[in-house]
Amino acid sequence: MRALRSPKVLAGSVLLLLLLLLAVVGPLIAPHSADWQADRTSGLPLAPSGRFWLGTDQQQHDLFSRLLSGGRDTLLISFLAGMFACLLSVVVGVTAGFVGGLVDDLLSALANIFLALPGLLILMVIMKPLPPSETSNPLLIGSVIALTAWAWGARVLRAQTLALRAADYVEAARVIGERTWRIILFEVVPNLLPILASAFIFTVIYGIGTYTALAWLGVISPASVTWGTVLNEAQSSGAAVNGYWWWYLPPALAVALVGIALALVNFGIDEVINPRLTSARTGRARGVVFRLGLTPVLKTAAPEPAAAPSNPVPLKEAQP
Amino acid sequence: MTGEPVLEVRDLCVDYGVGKGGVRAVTDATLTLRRGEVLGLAGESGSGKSTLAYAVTRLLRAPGVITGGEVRFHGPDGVLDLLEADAATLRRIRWDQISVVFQSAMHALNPVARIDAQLTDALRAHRAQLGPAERRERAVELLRLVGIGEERLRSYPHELSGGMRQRVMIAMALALEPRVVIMDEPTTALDVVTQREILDELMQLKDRLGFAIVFITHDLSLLIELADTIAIMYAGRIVELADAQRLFHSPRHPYTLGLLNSFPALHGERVRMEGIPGAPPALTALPAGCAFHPRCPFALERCAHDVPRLTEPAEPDGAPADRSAACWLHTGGEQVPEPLARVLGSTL
Amino acid sequence: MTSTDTARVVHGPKRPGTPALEARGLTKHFPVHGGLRRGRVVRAVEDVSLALPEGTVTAVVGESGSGKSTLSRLLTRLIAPTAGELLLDGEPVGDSARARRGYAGQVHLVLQDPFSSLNAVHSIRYHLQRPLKLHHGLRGSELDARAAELLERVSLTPAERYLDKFPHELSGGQRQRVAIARGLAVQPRVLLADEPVSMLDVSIRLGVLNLLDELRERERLAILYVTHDIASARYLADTVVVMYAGQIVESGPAVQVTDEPAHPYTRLLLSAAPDPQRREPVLLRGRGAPPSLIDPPSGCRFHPRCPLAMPVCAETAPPVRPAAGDQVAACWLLDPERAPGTTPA
Amino acid sequence: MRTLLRRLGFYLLAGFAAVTLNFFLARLLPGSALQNALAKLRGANLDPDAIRALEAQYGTGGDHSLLSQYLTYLSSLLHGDLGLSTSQSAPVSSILGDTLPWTLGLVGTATALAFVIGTLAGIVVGWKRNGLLDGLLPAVTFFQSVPYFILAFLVMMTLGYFGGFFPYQNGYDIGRHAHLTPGWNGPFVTSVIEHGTLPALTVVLASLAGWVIGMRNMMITTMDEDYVLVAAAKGLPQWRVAAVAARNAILPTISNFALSISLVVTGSLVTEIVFTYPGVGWQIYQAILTGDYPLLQGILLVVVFTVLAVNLVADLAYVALDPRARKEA
Repeated sequence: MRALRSPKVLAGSVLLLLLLLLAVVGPLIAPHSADWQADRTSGLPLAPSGRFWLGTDQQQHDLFSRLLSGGRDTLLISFLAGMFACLLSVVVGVTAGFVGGLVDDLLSALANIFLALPGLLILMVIMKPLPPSETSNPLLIGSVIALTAWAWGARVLRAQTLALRAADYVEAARVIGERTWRIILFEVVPNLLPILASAFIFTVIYGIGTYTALAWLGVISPASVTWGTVLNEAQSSGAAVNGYWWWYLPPALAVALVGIALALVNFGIDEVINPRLTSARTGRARGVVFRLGLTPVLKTAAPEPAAAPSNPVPLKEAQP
Repeated sequence: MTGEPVLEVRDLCVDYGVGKGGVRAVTDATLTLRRGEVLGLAGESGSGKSTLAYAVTRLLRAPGVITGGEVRFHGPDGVLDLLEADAATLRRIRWDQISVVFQSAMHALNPVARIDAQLTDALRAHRAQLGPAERRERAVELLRLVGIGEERLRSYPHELSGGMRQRVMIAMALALEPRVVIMDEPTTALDVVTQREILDELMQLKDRLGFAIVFITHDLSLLIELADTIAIMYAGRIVELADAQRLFHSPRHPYTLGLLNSFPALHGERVRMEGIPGAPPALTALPAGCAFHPRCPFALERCAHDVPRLTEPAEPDGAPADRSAACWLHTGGEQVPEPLARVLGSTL
Repeated sequence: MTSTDTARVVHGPKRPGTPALEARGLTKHFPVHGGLRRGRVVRAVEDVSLALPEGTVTAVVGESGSGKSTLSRLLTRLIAPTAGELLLDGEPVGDSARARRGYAGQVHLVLQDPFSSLNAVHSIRYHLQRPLKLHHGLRGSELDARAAELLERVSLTPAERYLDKFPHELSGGQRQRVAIARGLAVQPRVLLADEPVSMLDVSIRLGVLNLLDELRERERLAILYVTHDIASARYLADTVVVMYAGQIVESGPAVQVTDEPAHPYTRLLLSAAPDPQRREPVLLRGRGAPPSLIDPPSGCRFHPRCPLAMPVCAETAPPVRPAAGDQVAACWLLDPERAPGTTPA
Repeated sequence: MRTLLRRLGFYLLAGFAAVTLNFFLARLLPGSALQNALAKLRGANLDPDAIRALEAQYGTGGDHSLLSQYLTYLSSLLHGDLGLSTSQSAPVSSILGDTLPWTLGLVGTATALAFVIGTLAGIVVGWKRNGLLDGLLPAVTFFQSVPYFILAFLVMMTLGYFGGFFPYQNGYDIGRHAHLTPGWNGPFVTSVIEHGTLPALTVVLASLAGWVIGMRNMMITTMDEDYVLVAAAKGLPQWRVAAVAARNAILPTISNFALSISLVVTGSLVTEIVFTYPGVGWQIYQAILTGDYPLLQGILLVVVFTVLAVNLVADLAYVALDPRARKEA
């Protein structure tokens, strides 16, 4: 939990919790229901005002209410996609890495093929014909998105499993007669957790982007309002060209905010996975500059060195 | 110990980290390396032996910081304090005057560059007057020096065996005929036979070319065969400094004695040996006083709070000591235990 | 190739009765991956017969690539032999899953690197209790008591201070003691130790070696000590077995083998070993590096490096011959017909 | 050679898998959507031959077995025939021929720029390690964690709509008062560059962070290697020491480039939609709106093959740069 001490990670975690909380209670605290319309006669979106904090769209829906309501499905589905994808990547990656041989060759080839496929385009082809009854099922959509998202995690986990499989403690577990499934579950997988967490975060970022994009493009039309559907309506009404920025900007920022929160949390995970990449900040804060091949010299009388940058003294040409 | 000094280290202190999080890794190290001499630095992991050597060359990595002392290098142009030198001066001296052989040649050779390129890049940087043909000639010559054929010039490191890679590394270190070669466990990763072959070659080259060697190792038994002078380090301090044979036959510091008793002999009666009880301390939690006192069988009361300085011990036969140890047992007034009071018959 | 028609010589300490563990003609050929020519193999271990009686320490000495680590893994059944068999208390070991688990309860391997042989995510308690649960079905408070007792047996006292620690909180020597304690938890008859001290600091190596010696004495374990350090083998072992290029070239009582080596390879090893008492300059008895085990030299595998090689050495592999007492070596110099007048000294 | 052949085998397999997937996707889709499209076509006075061709393509006409359909499909693919677009009544290949240059120009340039700039920046940030640049990393991560099309919206709004620095619609000026003749003439090229700036900037911003961070991390990892310290110990000039590290650090970066290229391409195509850029991405949007499956599938296939081709090039580059990979080969 030392990762939480980093301000970046703390900010990310707080932001993420806040967003999740909003997703849960958003529809309840919204001033109006998502489908509520203010004035059916006017055909022009209203700019933000005291009455409609984020303005309205062409159908006079209250966009603030839509923003609050739209997070629930969006976040639910991207987290589901992240979970399913992680599950898949653990199964594939750990199996490939631990079993090795032909199984590894086949699973790795499969993962590489999925990595080369443009996931979003395939999802478009698959999902376009689906009726709304199915596209509003979070479990289904989440798992279909996961199908295009597991390969990266599987690759990373496979590489790490391959390294762990050769670790001495795995051999030691074999020596005392542990069964293979126990070795995998209790010796290997716990050591994969940081990488798995990082893979999860990236998959959720991918999931939210993909799901929103699918809704924005009108490939899927979920029964309820999501950030993606708001963007879709804005897109088809030419909101960007017409300058209705309050229509598409808030949901876009909301998606961006989720991504940023997750990325900030990932900084903490990175620190656990590879402390080397972040640890050198300590010295600089005290004004010491570390350069490869030029160890700093801080000559002070005090037992504890004070903060003073080393000043390379010009060479006195040595006397014979 | 006749040659004139080439490298003098005075009261060198090195820390890892700055400020509160910092720990002292080397404390008040004082050493002199003379021309053509092999100076051995022995100690266990964390004793500061490598830290000391890399700090001297200013090659110590972050978060290493030098916090005191001076390092006087006696070069062809006079004396120079390496701790005061700027980057350009250091660059000029490096490899030309002081070169380094790393522990693992596997990691010390650039995996994507050919052997000839790695042998000649220092020539290019330091001997601008040499043309490509001359550089290549020199590379061939260097490889021959360590018993490797010209056909290996265009090889990549991964195409060579471990022993060959270490030979290339040594050849590289000698490319500019430096005055000082620092060797950090240069043969630890190798098998005994290969180790012996390489060390034999190295000593012949040293006699021929006249460079001085700082040889860092944890293997004291090897060092005694190899070195002229040995410095024993413990918990960041030099605790004993003496001529190799005298160190072996008549150690003055209890740690040296314990270390010598940790190497089973190849000959003679098999006797049970005990090594040293306990384990080396972590730098973050050094005992007060003499850092060795919790493991020392001869510890005195004062050892727990006073840090002993490296001084000349009073020799039992009254002869000039010409050696030093950091131990309260030898500061006079104490009854020195028999194993630490032996006298080596011949003067060296 | 070693001829199979001559009587097989079993190396190891000579003791009356059935040895705790015996290997007969153990051979391991690893298939070469990635080569264009199929069917090529690395001949890592070739026809090794070894008996480990209880209450003895046998040291296996050799350079890297001599097959000594492969041998310890064959004896632990971590890898399956290409040929040969294992006998536990004189009984051939079965191949069923149950037999394998039973074997794991009898033969234990301590690995070289205590920094990676303990899993960083588990406490010392977990490491010690797993074998107790697996092999002795212990549950509940009994587990804690036994774990504490194990720590005391490897001199980690007071045990309570160590049980809930994690590997990274211990020093290298302490970790290796935990690894040995885990081995003892199994209650094995045979303890194999693959370079157990080479990663440890010099000053604490003897402590671990002495611990092994105490276990041999107190628990009557049959111990196999695999090492590249011939001096420590001489210190600890009853019998020293010297391996070269996958074969045993010499074996015998530890002091005798190191004082009067019979095989030129043993002499080479001894001449290269660090020795502070050495007065005269080293005369290295042979040069070069161990051969490729994919295509080992014909005849005696050591002949290309041997300063005393004769024509016959390149043609026929030497049989194992007695040298002196219990000391045997596979060298033509020991054959009175082949090498008249030449006795190794 | 062996590794290379293996990789080549993989690309053949992957290409084949993509083609097969494409074939079966069309048939797994619920029939109604497809039938609707065909019905629409019939009503559009299309050449009966073309309809027959389309029916053959989707196996709705005759009573061909799945296998024979598959073989027909494969052979037409080999002839460069991607079928007919149902919405534009034109061969998919000719539509792609018109739009692909736009995409290749935009995405190719942007990706290459991002990779080169990102890698160089990563080298500098990694080398300087503690410089101010390191503090910029979280900001850079911002761009990485936001989906392409969201970033496109933000770029369009700030720099396009409110900033007014660049046009943010279409590939060139097609306004009422514009008199541009598409071709190699100054005004047109200028207009294309102007219109391409924001979409390209989006792609660069979105993908840059990945390269910077990847290369920085590899630099830092590599700088911990002894051979980099040896280079410093040799007294080589700073830039030569950095070059030793960079030369080794770039190897994994090339692998990563290959891994992430499909995400970059997908993201770039979506970016085109935001900017109504007349490339392949915009065609995807059109195809979705009109339910034009042949077009969608044709695009899918082209994208897959492009990604595979880039992967192959990256593999070749890796083998060329790493002698250890050559040895295995």
